[in-house]
Order: sequence, then C-alpha cells, then structure tokens
Amino acid sequence: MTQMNMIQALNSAMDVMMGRDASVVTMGEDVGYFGGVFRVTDGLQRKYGQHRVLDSPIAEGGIVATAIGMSVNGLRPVAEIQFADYIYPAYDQIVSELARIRYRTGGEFNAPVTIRTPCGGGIRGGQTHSQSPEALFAHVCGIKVVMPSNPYDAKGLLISSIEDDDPVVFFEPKRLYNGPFDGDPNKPAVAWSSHPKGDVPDGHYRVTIGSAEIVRPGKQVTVITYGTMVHVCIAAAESLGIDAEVIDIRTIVPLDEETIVRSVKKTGRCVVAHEATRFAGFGAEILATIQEECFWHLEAPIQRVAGWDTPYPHAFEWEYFPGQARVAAALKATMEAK
Amino acid sequence: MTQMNMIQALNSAMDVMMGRDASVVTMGEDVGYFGGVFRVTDGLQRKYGQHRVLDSPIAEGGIVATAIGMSVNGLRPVAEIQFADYIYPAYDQIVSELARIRYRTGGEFNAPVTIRTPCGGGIRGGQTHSQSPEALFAHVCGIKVVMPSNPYDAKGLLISSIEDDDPVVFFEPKRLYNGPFDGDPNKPAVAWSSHPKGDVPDGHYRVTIGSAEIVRPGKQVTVITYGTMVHVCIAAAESLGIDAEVIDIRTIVPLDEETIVRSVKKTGRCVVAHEATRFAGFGAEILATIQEECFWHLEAPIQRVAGWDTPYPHAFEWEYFPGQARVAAALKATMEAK
Amino acid sequence: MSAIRTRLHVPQAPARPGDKPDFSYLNLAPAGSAERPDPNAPLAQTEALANGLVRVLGDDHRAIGPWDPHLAPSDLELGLRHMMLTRVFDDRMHRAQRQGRTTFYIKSTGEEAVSVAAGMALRPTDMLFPAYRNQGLQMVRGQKLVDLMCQILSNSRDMCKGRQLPVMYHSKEARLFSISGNLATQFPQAVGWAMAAAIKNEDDIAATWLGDGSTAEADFHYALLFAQVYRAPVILNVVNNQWAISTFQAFAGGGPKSFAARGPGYGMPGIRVDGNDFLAVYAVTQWAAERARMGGGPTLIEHVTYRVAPHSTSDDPSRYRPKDEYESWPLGDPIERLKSHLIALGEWSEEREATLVKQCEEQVSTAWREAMTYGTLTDGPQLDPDTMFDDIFKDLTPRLAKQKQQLAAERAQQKNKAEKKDK
Amino acid sequence: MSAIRTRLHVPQAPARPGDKPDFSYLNLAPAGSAERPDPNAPLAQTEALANGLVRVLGDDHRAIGPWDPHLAPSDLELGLRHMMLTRVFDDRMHRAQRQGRTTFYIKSTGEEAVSVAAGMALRPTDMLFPAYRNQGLQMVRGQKLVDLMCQILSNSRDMCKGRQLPVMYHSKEARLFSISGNLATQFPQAVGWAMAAAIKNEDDIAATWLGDGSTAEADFHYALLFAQVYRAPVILNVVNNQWAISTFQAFAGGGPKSFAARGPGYGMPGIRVDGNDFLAVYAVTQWAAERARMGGGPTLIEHVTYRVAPHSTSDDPSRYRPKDEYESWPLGDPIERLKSHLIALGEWSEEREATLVKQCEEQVSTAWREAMTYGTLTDGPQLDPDTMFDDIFKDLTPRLAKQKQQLAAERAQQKNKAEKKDK
Ligand SMILES: Cc1ncc(C[n+]2csc(CCOP(=O)(O)OP(=O)(O)O)c2C)c(N)n1
Ligand SMILES: Cc1ncc(C[n+]2csc(CCOP(=O)(O)OP(=O)(O)O)c2C)c(N)n1
Ligand SMILES: [Mg+2]
Ligand SMILES: [Mg+2]
Repeated sequence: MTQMNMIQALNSAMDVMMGRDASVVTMGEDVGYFGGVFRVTDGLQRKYGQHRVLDSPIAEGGIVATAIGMSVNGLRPVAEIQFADYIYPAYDQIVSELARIRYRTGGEFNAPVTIRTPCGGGIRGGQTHSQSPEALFAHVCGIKVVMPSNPYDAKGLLISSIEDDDPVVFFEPKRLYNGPFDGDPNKPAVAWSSHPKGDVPDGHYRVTIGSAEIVRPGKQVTVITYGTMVHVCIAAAESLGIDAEVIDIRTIVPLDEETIVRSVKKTGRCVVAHEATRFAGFGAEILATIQEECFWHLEAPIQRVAGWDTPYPHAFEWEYFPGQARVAAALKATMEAK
Repeated sequence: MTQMNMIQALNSAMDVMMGRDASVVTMGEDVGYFGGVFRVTDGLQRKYGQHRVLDSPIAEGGIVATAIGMSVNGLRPVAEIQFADYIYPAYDQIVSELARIRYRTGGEFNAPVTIRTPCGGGIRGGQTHSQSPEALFAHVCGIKVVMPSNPYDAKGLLISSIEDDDPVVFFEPKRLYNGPFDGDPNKPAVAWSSHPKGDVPDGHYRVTIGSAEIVRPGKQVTVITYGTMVHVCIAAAESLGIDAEVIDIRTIVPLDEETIVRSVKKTGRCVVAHEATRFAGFGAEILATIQEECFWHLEAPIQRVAGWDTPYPHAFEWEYFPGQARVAAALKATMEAK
Repeated sequence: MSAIRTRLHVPQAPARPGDKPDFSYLNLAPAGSAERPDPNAPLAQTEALANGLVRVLGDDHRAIGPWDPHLAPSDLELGLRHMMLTRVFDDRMHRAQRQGRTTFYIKSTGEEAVSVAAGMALRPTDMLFPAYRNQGLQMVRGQKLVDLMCQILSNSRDMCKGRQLPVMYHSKEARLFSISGNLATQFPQAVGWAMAAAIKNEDDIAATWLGDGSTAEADFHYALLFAQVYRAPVILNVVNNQWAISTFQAFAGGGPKSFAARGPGYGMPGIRVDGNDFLAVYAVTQWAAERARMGGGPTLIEHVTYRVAPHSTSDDPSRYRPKDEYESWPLGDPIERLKSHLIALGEWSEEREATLVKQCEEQVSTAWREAMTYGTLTDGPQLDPDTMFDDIFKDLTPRLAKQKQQLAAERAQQKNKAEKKDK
Repeated sequence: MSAIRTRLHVPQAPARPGDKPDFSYLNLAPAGSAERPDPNAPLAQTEALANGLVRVLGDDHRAIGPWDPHLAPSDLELGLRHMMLTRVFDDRMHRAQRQGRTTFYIKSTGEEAVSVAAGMALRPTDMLFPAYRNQGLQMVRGQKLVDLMCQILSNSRDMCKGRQLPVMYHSKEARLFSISGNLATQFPQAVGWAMAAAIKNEDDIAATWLGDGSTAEADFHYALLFAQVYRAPVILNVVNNQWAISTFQAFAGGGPKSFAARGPGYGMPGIRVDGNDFLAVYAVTQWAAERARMGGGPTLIEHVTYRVAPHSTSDDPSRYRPKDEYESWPLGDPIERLKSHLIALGEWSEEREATLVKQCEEQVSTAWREAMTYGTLTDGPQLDPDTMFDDIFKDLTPRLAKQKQQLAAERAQQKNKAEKKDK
C-alpha cells in the first residue's frame, strides 16, 4: 500500500499494465516525452519506450481511429484525450465505429480500446476545460463508461478497463486529481493522504466495472452520484445531519441498478446528483430507472441536482457547480416532502 | 391548401423561404443538381441557382463549419446531413461551436444555421441509416431540436427554424416522408392525402418552436411522444380502446413542459414513447421532468417505450422498432397499475 | 439556372443528362511513359507520379514500360477469373435485389481491377480494410460466395447475424476488416493496424480503399497524417470513379490537382494509376507494398476508373449524368483489357473466355441456390431475433437480458394473437 | 529509452532539455531569393514557394528582392508600434497572472509579426478568424486595451460576460471573430464566411490563423478542401512556431514537407514565409489578398517562427526543450529586425525606440489601472451571476428562467448564512 493521489494511482495502473502486458500501449497529445499535461503518463515513455508511449498529432479523431486499428491488430491501446471537452472530434469514430465493431461483425472482431479523459470543472477552466459529457456516451450502446471518484477506484477501474475486451471511455474528474473536494473552493485543499481511498496497492488489482459502491450507508434517503459530486454529497448530508445513504455508481454503463434499487426501496427517498448539465443528463436516466423500478416505494419525488443548462462559465464556476447548498436544498426538499 | 407529403411540404418550406429571403442558402451532399437523395431540395437549384443551392463535398464537419461561417456573414444556411447517422463527423462543430457562439460572445455574434437531417428507421436501412440521435443534441445547451410528425408541422416548423436566430437541428422521420405510419409494416402504405395534416398551405406560415400539440385529447392516460411514434401511439391507444391523450411534443429543445404537465396532472398516468434507444434517451428526460413536476398526481409508474439498447439491426428492424404491441403493453401496464 | 451570378466558383460536372459525354478533363498519358523510381527512392523522385498516370497495357494490348510486373500467364488468368467472378456475382446480386430477394446491393462494375489486382499483389497475411465497392478483394481472398450471399440475404447463416446492410462483409480469418456504412472511417483504422504491425515488428502491412467523394471526410486527412508521421506500413487507395452518387469528383477537390497529389503534400509518394489496367494496378501496389515492408512508409494510390453501375440499387444515374456516358470513357473495361492482353500473349481465346464466363455463372448459381436454402430476410429459415442483444458487449448486461425477455414476451404474444386470428 | 526497438518511426524533437539546441532541420533561404509570381499566376508557377522561404529583410537589415512591399516609413513605424504594444501587453498580462489577478494567459512573444504585418496588409472590412496567439490582430484593429484586459479579468466589463477563458476576445465591429478554446474550428468557419462574401458578391475577404500542431485537426482539412472547391476568398495561415505545447512540429507532419506544401496538394498556392520578417509577412499577405479579391481563390501561408514564450501560464517549457533554445533560433526577433531596418533606413533611432517602449508601457499601465477598477474575477465590481443564463438562446426559455430563480435563491440563502455567521 502506498499513499497516492489520483494522478499517481492512474499512473500506477498504466505502469502495472504496461509491465504485465506488452500489448498495452498509450498515445495522446503530450503523453510521451512530457508525460501528459496532468502528468498521468509521467515516466512511462522513459520506462517503456517511444514505441509504446506515443506522442500523437493533435487530432482526437485520428487518435481514436488509429487506436481502433491497433486494437484490431492485437494491441490494447489506451488513448488519452487531453480534456473531455475535446473528445467531440473523435465522436464519430467512437459512436459509429468503436461502439459497433463487435456488434456488426457478429462478435468476430472486437476493439478493446480504453479512452482516458479528464472531465469536470472546479479548476477555472471555463467552458472548454470543464465539461462532463458522460451522458453523450451513455446513450450509445456498445461502449462502457466509467468515472471513478478516488485513487483506489481509479487504479482498479483503469486496470479493469484496459483488461476489458470491450471499449471503455474512462472519465477522470480532474478536480479530484490532487485531493477529495467537498465543493467548497474557499476551504484549504485536502490531500488524498488524509482519505482512506488514498491508500492504494502498488501492484495489480481490479475494481469491477458495473458495480456501484455504497460509500456512506444510511437509512433516510438515498443519494446517487458519481465523480466529484460523491464528496460534495457526503459533505452536504453530513452537514445537514441527515442519515443519507450515498451511492457512488462508479460505472455509468453498465449501470448497477440492483444496488440503486435496493437502496431506494429501503429509504423511499432519493436525490440524484451530477456535475453535468441537467437537461437530458445522465441523472434523467437514473431517475427514470428508479421511478420505473421503485415507484411504489417512493415517498417523495426524486430530486435532481446538477449543473445548470448552460455552459460552464469561467467567472461563474461556483455558481454553476452544484455545490453543497444545491445538494442540501434537494435533500431538504426530499426529506420534507409529505 | 395543397395535398402534400412530407417531402413536398419540406420542399415548399425551402422554396417559400428562398423566395422571400435572399440570405437563405442550402448546401449538402447531393442536394444541388440532384435535389437530394430524398428529393427534399428538388428543383431548388434550377430555381435559385448554383450559388444558393450548393452541392458539397462529403464532409459533414465541413458542411456545418462553413455554414457557421456563412451565418456569421449574414446568410441563413440550411445544411442537409444526408442521414442523421452521419451527423457525428459534424458533432464537434455543432456542440463546441454552433451551440456556443452566441453565449461565448455575450450575444454579439450568433449563428442562425438550420441543420436538416432524416432520422429513424422503418426503411430497412440497417444500423447506419436508421438512427434517432436527438438525445445527443438535447443535452447540449444552445441548440434547438425539432422533430415534426406530419407535413403541416414539417413545413411550419422548418420555416420557423430558418427564421429563428438560434441554431436548430431539424430531424425528419424518414419513414413518414411518404405517409403516416402506424407501426405495422404489413399493412398497405397510407398516403398523406388521407390525413388532415397532409393539407398544407402553399405560402408562408409558422408553427411555433417550443410548443407541443395534443393530437388526440383524452382523459385516462397521457402519451408523450414525437416523430413516427405519434402515429403508432394513436393507433395503439385506439386499438385498445383507451381514452388516451396523445401529445406530440414536436420540439425537443425547448420542451413544452406546460402542456405535458397539465395533461399528466389531469390523467395521472403516463407513457413516454420514442423510437431511439431507451437507455439515456430523451424519454428519460421527459420522464424525469414529469416525475419532478407531477409526482403527487401520478397513480402509476410512468412507462417508457423505446427502441432497445442495441443498434438498429437490418434483419430485426421490426423487432427493434417500438411498434403497437410494445406501446400497448405499456399502456395496459399503466392502466392496470394499482 | 438562375440569372444571378456571383463570384462563388462552383465546380461543374463535365456533362449532365442531355449533354454530350466529355472526358477531356482527364489528364491521360500513354502506356509505358511513367518512370518507375526505386520503391525506396526519396520523395522528390516520386513526385512526378502524382500527376502522371501509370499505365502498362498499351493500345496494342501489350505490356510496356518499367512498370510491367511481368506476371506469369497463370497469374493473369487468375486475375481475369477473379474479375469475371466479381462481375458475374455483382450482376446476379443486383438482379436478386430487383427480384426483391434482398433490400440493397452495390455493384463494382468496371472497377474490378482496382480490387483484384491490388489484392493479388499483396500477401495473404496483409490486412485489408475495404470499402463497400471492393468485392474483388473478397474474391481474391477466397471468401465463399455462399457466405457473401448469406450476408446479403441477412439469412440464418449471415456472418453479421442480420445486423449489417448487404455487402458489409468481414472475415477475421481472411484478414478482411469489417466494412462500415460510414464512409472513410476504415482509412485511419488501417493506419493504426499498420502502426501496430510496426510496433510489434511484424512484416505484414495494411491496405485500405475509399472513394473519391469519401476523401473529403476527416478520416482521409487523419490517415495520411498519422501514416506519414509514424511511417506506417500501409497503402492508402483512393478509387476515383469520377462520381460520388450524383456528385462529380471535382466537388471533392479533384480537378486542378489529382487526389494522388495530396500524398506529396503530406510527404508521402502519391501515384496516379490507370485503375482499369490490371497490370498497372498490380505494379503500383507491389511497389507500395515493397516500400512499406522495407520501412519506407505509406503510399497514396489514386486509381482512375469509372463507376459504370448506379451508385447502388437505390440510385438512378440517368437523373444526373448522360445515360451513355460510360461509352465515352477513355480507359475501357478492365476485364476486356486483360482478356485482350492474354489473347495478344497467345494465352487466351474467345472460347476459353466463354468457358470462364460459364464457369463463373455456374459457380454463382450454385452458391445462390445454396444460400437461398438458408433463407432470405423474409422467407425460409430465419435468424433468432433474440440474438440481436448479443455482441453489444462480450457479455450480456442485466439490462440487455431483461430487454431480451421483453422482446420474447412481445413476440410470444403476437404469435398468440396471430394464431387466434387464424382460428 | 527502452532497449526494445521496433520498426515504428517516431519523430524526434531536434533537442530536449540538456541537449544543444539544433535548428539545422530548418530549410532556410537568403532574403530576396524567392521569386514573386503574379498573384493570378497558375498554380504551377507558385509551387516553388511552398518549399522555399520568402524573406525580404537581409542580414544587412535592408529590404531586398521582388517581395519587398515598399512600405512607407510611417507604415513601418506603425507596424513596430503595434508589435511593441503587443509585446508589452503580453508581458504585463503574464505578470498579472503570476500575481494572481487572472487565471490564465497566453503570450505571443517572438511571433508578433505574424499577426501585425498580416493584419496591416488587410482591409479593415476583411473578416479575421484568429487563434489564441494572435493578439497582434487585436492591436492592429484598434481594440481598446482596457476592453481586452477586462476580458482577461472576467470582470464587470468583460465583453464575454465572464464566460470565456482569458484571451478569447471578439469584436463584431472590428470584424474579429470570437476565439475558440477548441483548436482549429475557426479555420473552416473562415472559409464559410468567405464563401458567403462571394455568394453576396462582396469584396471583403476572410483570413484565419492556427498553429502547426492544430493543422492535425480535421478542420484544417475541411478548410483547405472547401476553400479550394469553391475558390473562396480566404487566406489560411499556419503559424509554425515549432512547438505545440511539448510536441515538436514534426508530430503534425512538418518535416519532409513544409506545412505550406499541403496547399498545392489541394490545388492552391502554399507560401512558406519568414514569420519574423515583418516585410515578408506583409508582402505575402498582400499577395494572397490580391489573389483572393480578384477571384483567384485561397492561399495557404506557413509562417516560420518560434514560440519564445511558454505555451501558456500553465506551462513550463524547460521540461521538454532546452532552456536556451531560443537563443539559437536563426530567424531572430521580429521587433528587433524591423527596428534595425528602420534604423538602416535612417528613420529610427535607439532614442525613439526607448520612447516607444515607454509610451507602450504607459498605455498598458493606464489601461490596466482602468481595467482593474472594473474588478477582477475575485475582487471589486463583479458581473451579475444571473447573466449566466442569458445568450444560451436569443430569448430565455422557461426552464432557464426557472434555473435563474433557483440560483438567485441559492445565493440569497448563502448570503443569509454568511451574514448570520458574521454576527
Ligand atoms: C459519413 C457518411 N456520409 C454520407 C454517407 C452517404 N453516402 C453513401 S455512399 C456516398 C457517396 C460516396 O462516394 P465515393 O466516396 O466516391 O464512393 P463510390 O460510391 O463512388 O464508390 C454517400 C454520400 C455515408 N455513407 N457516410
Ligand atoms: C480540439 C482541441 N484539442 C486539444 C486542445 C488542447 N491544446 C490547447 S493548445 C494545444 C497546442 C496547440 O499547438 P499549436 O497549434 O502549435 O499552437 P501554438 O500553441 O503553438 O500557438 C493543445 C493540444 C484544444 N484546445 N483543443
Ligand atoms: Mg466515387
Ligand atoms: Mg505551435
């Protein structure tokens, strides 16, 4: 076990996988010599060579397309998209190709590509360095979608993603890279070393794709969330003194409905929270699923907490971000209903 | 008034707008000399010239990008994407640029581009000529999203879209081009001439973007739908003899919540139906909104009817398509609940 | 056309319905006139190839010049056989669509050499990323006709399990990648495959094909860029058949410069070749393969050919080009030309030709009869609809399992209903 | 580096930290040596320009050769002033970021001529689509410094209403399009703008800029393709400053061929120009503008320059290139070179230079003081957060109106809480 922040944990996952499996390669803008703008691939090129850790042209579509071709030729490429906001030039190759190759060939070909990409706000990145576009991938059948909220899960899930024979889009909430974040930008930064999930095994281990985790057990209300919002929701529940059960879904596709449904049936109340824009966001699917499965158990309307239906403005980052106040308001409304 | 099918109605909308406003131009693959693979732009190049009706390179991203530039220079371009399945190469220009220009310039610039694209299945187009990707645009703030279900609305909404100072993605359910379709592929085809909405004024008129229509009033249950499914849902309700209120939302963004909420509060039961893949589809947002706004009025869980979480297979088109049987099952479940 | 003229330049097709066909825009060159640099030659020595035209078969049906690949007559005959089979297959499948046996078909008539000669010039272990009009590659790689037909019929033996439109074949064993309905996407994928071969230090190369119109897509650019940056062992083929549905190739930028000329712009050789000249296509493919295998990197090849057929069974070309345009096409028919060459060599005759045609027809007919026993989209043995939920992921997710059940219930109920009605 | 070598070619930066800087890869040419064809010349006559290097200022600081634009000393002085103001502004803003006044800044140090000379060679009604490192264009077009600063500060007078990262300016009036955080997207937009100008039969042309690294994006390809197909009156500028963050330009395909060489591949002239030579940049821009305005279509210009500054305030280039690399840069500093030229002409002196620097510094300081009175991201007057819901659409939708109310309530509550706490 070593204390790691999320960057180190991701780096360790890459290192472990590249060490174990010669077919693992990684490519992306500035990932090679420089080690990535967030340093997730730091040191890998020195260790594994320029032929397995590739600097690439600035062409997200080309990165994903060539990664697909590599995977068809037996490699397991990990493609980095420098910011999730820049994944759209690769959208066609992801949606029309990566997600479809197994299906359209009746299972004969497959494309085990992992796409890593930092997402989310809170670093004053403005509207083009803060997006959380997971919903735009959740609707596309054929790709798994993962978003860890801590170093332990990040490493375990990245290893699982690389080993997975299906393509995975792996979102990394960049606000969590250096420490957990409870939504209050004015508080001093907290390091992962103070968090139990900052203890990370050095070697190989997996966190199962498709399994949610109850990160805070509770009885009164279920909070379903992922990414940065996990920490915000826990803090909000604790500051209100509500006995909330907080579920970190960790995987968006496939969604662990069982854990969610069991909890909501138990509590009868539910808040769904994410950082992404609210309208037609992934929260809508979570809410819809719960409504369908738990209707007769619900004692109050399910509340959604999310970013507004606007881009993420540079100046109004904290007004956009669904911080503790917004979560608390939803929790209160849910608890007070009826 | 003239009897028009949907293709003629759309063609008439283009003709009316190009005749009234010299700044309206149109471009796309095969739209010029040939008049479009579905013939929506038939005759326009002969009438308005090669400089306003442009054949384009096969580059959806380039089409949208240049349309943006044209719109910034005072034109009102109508860009055709030959099939909605091929809109993804343009996704970055739509999501990162078209949707953002007004916002990021504080309202100083705007980009009144209309993107027309045929969507939906039912024509044996297989997985790459049948998609309904509206949810992938609904989540992106800054673009309006429209999908008419009949010739009258198609013309009126297309005129409104072209006149709109905001960008619009305009989906045309291609299975409805030549006639209404109740979901049964074995029945003889029906022509629009037999449908009241096949009566279309020759000149200029508008259908308001953002307003839903109650296409069948009823008291027992609300069915919320759009596109091809409007006709399937009406037929299903009628064959079951259920007094369903069927709402054609017509506009996905902005959504006419008022009409929806009023109806569900009245009926207390609701089915949401669309042809697109179910998971994280637009139905989830409709359901979530209703759950939030009408929770205390709901007497049964809201049911979703949709395509499965698979691509649209060539051989299993009718197994994929959410036909009357699937709608009927949901209607029955909703009516029987409690 | 409207009287209002503006400064915008709009490319014009050389002839539209009612006009006299006009191919004067084509920059032709006599057979044997193009120089053949060494496959390892520096770029500057290859640049002339991008705007010239490599041709081997002369008007006298003799092979001439440095690009003559000196193939054995048996190879030429095999090439002729593959091309003939392709053409007969195309005709039969087109007819099958007209008879309502399948929903859709795409012919490659007149473009057979582009696929067949290239396919033969490569090694069986080289990986191919074809487009939808490269059925000749399937023939060269020995795909069973009945397998191709079952795919076209979406029947119970369809390799794609009913998921893809007709002609979207694949074969892992034969190293033929899955054909996509989305234009051009295979181009940079082939480059990635080739990069992986280089990373693994393996000798196989990749080859890929797309149409003139498809070069406008971003993927064409990505492919050229990545291929050149990493010197990927890949052959990038542009099949310039003059048309993209109704759109003339000038709308994709063909015109002042050839498509082959894009290559030198990125730093790689571009070769413009007579796509209807079997020997020339073979020779340039061989050259590019040698270059790639020696670590010289990618080559862009433009095959100048003509789409004799409609774009697809959904298309009626008489709406946008002269009905008789093909008759003026200056580069002839690839099958006729190879046949005449073999005859000129004294290795072929009209009788043998007639026998070949008959053999191909029989082969196709036999396969068709067998394929039909496995059903069509609407008749005979059918695929199980339950399978539509498979292969989304390696394993069925709980949600998909549930939907599978739902569909089964839906179908059971409908069957019930139908049976009740029948009583 | 690992010992395992494979056949994959990976481009190498000429020098990494610890190495001796090496610019021997640059294909240079003496000033005055490039020919100047007529702007309407056929493509073939312009092709040499793509691999040559247009330079006007000789080592003796004199203008030489056919590309000398023969500018009046007052124009040269104005150019110097714009470049100097740009540099002083950059330095001040960079410092402001270091002082925590703003979150982010991007300097254009060493690349000022690329923007300033091009901007001056165009008409004020021509439309510009800049990238984030073209602040010189803002200067040429007379944007008020205080307006630029307010944008950088995201303060109460920010033209972007706090929505964009610093440096993402725009001005409808000055015909400067909005800068995007997404690389290269402006390139085909500029082409569309130019197509519209042609459709409307208007005389204005468009010009756009992107970096060497950004040429890898699809939008670069779309731009060249559409521009050439429709002969759009547009100037496409590649600013090859050798680096894209940590990535050397060879990873974007620079190397065997210049970026300018992509132009001829698409059928348009490509010109490689000394981007640090004010006169040369002016001259080639003028040439391309003349060509575009006469209906000759687009021109691709590659400006060879060097990114002296870090990529942005978030970057530390000493991690990936020699710290002193710039000192070996063979094309000098654009400001120094123009200054020396003016001095050689007898139109300038060290004293006047010192005065100019002082004037620029004062201008910037005055503007900065004013800008700060309108607040910063965190202090002083603030934009109203309610405005974040505006301009999504022309009119507020009911849903956005509701969210606006929700935010107002959230903020009121927080204020309450804070006030309670204070008591
Ligand atoms: C991304 C995408 N856009 C549009 C289409 C529709 N489409 C199918 S074939 C075709 C024309 C292609 O022409 P070309 O590349 O020249 O190939 P050819 O058919 O001539 O062999 C078009 C526009 C598509 N399949 N994919
Ligand atoms: C689509 C997209 N991908 C990646 C980025 C991240 N990024 C910002 S600047 C940059 C380097 C650009 O280099 P270049 O084009 O050479 O311009 P320069 O900074 O040298 O002026 C990168 C990769 C981005 N902004 N947009
Ligand atoms: Mg073609
Ligand atoms: Mg650069």
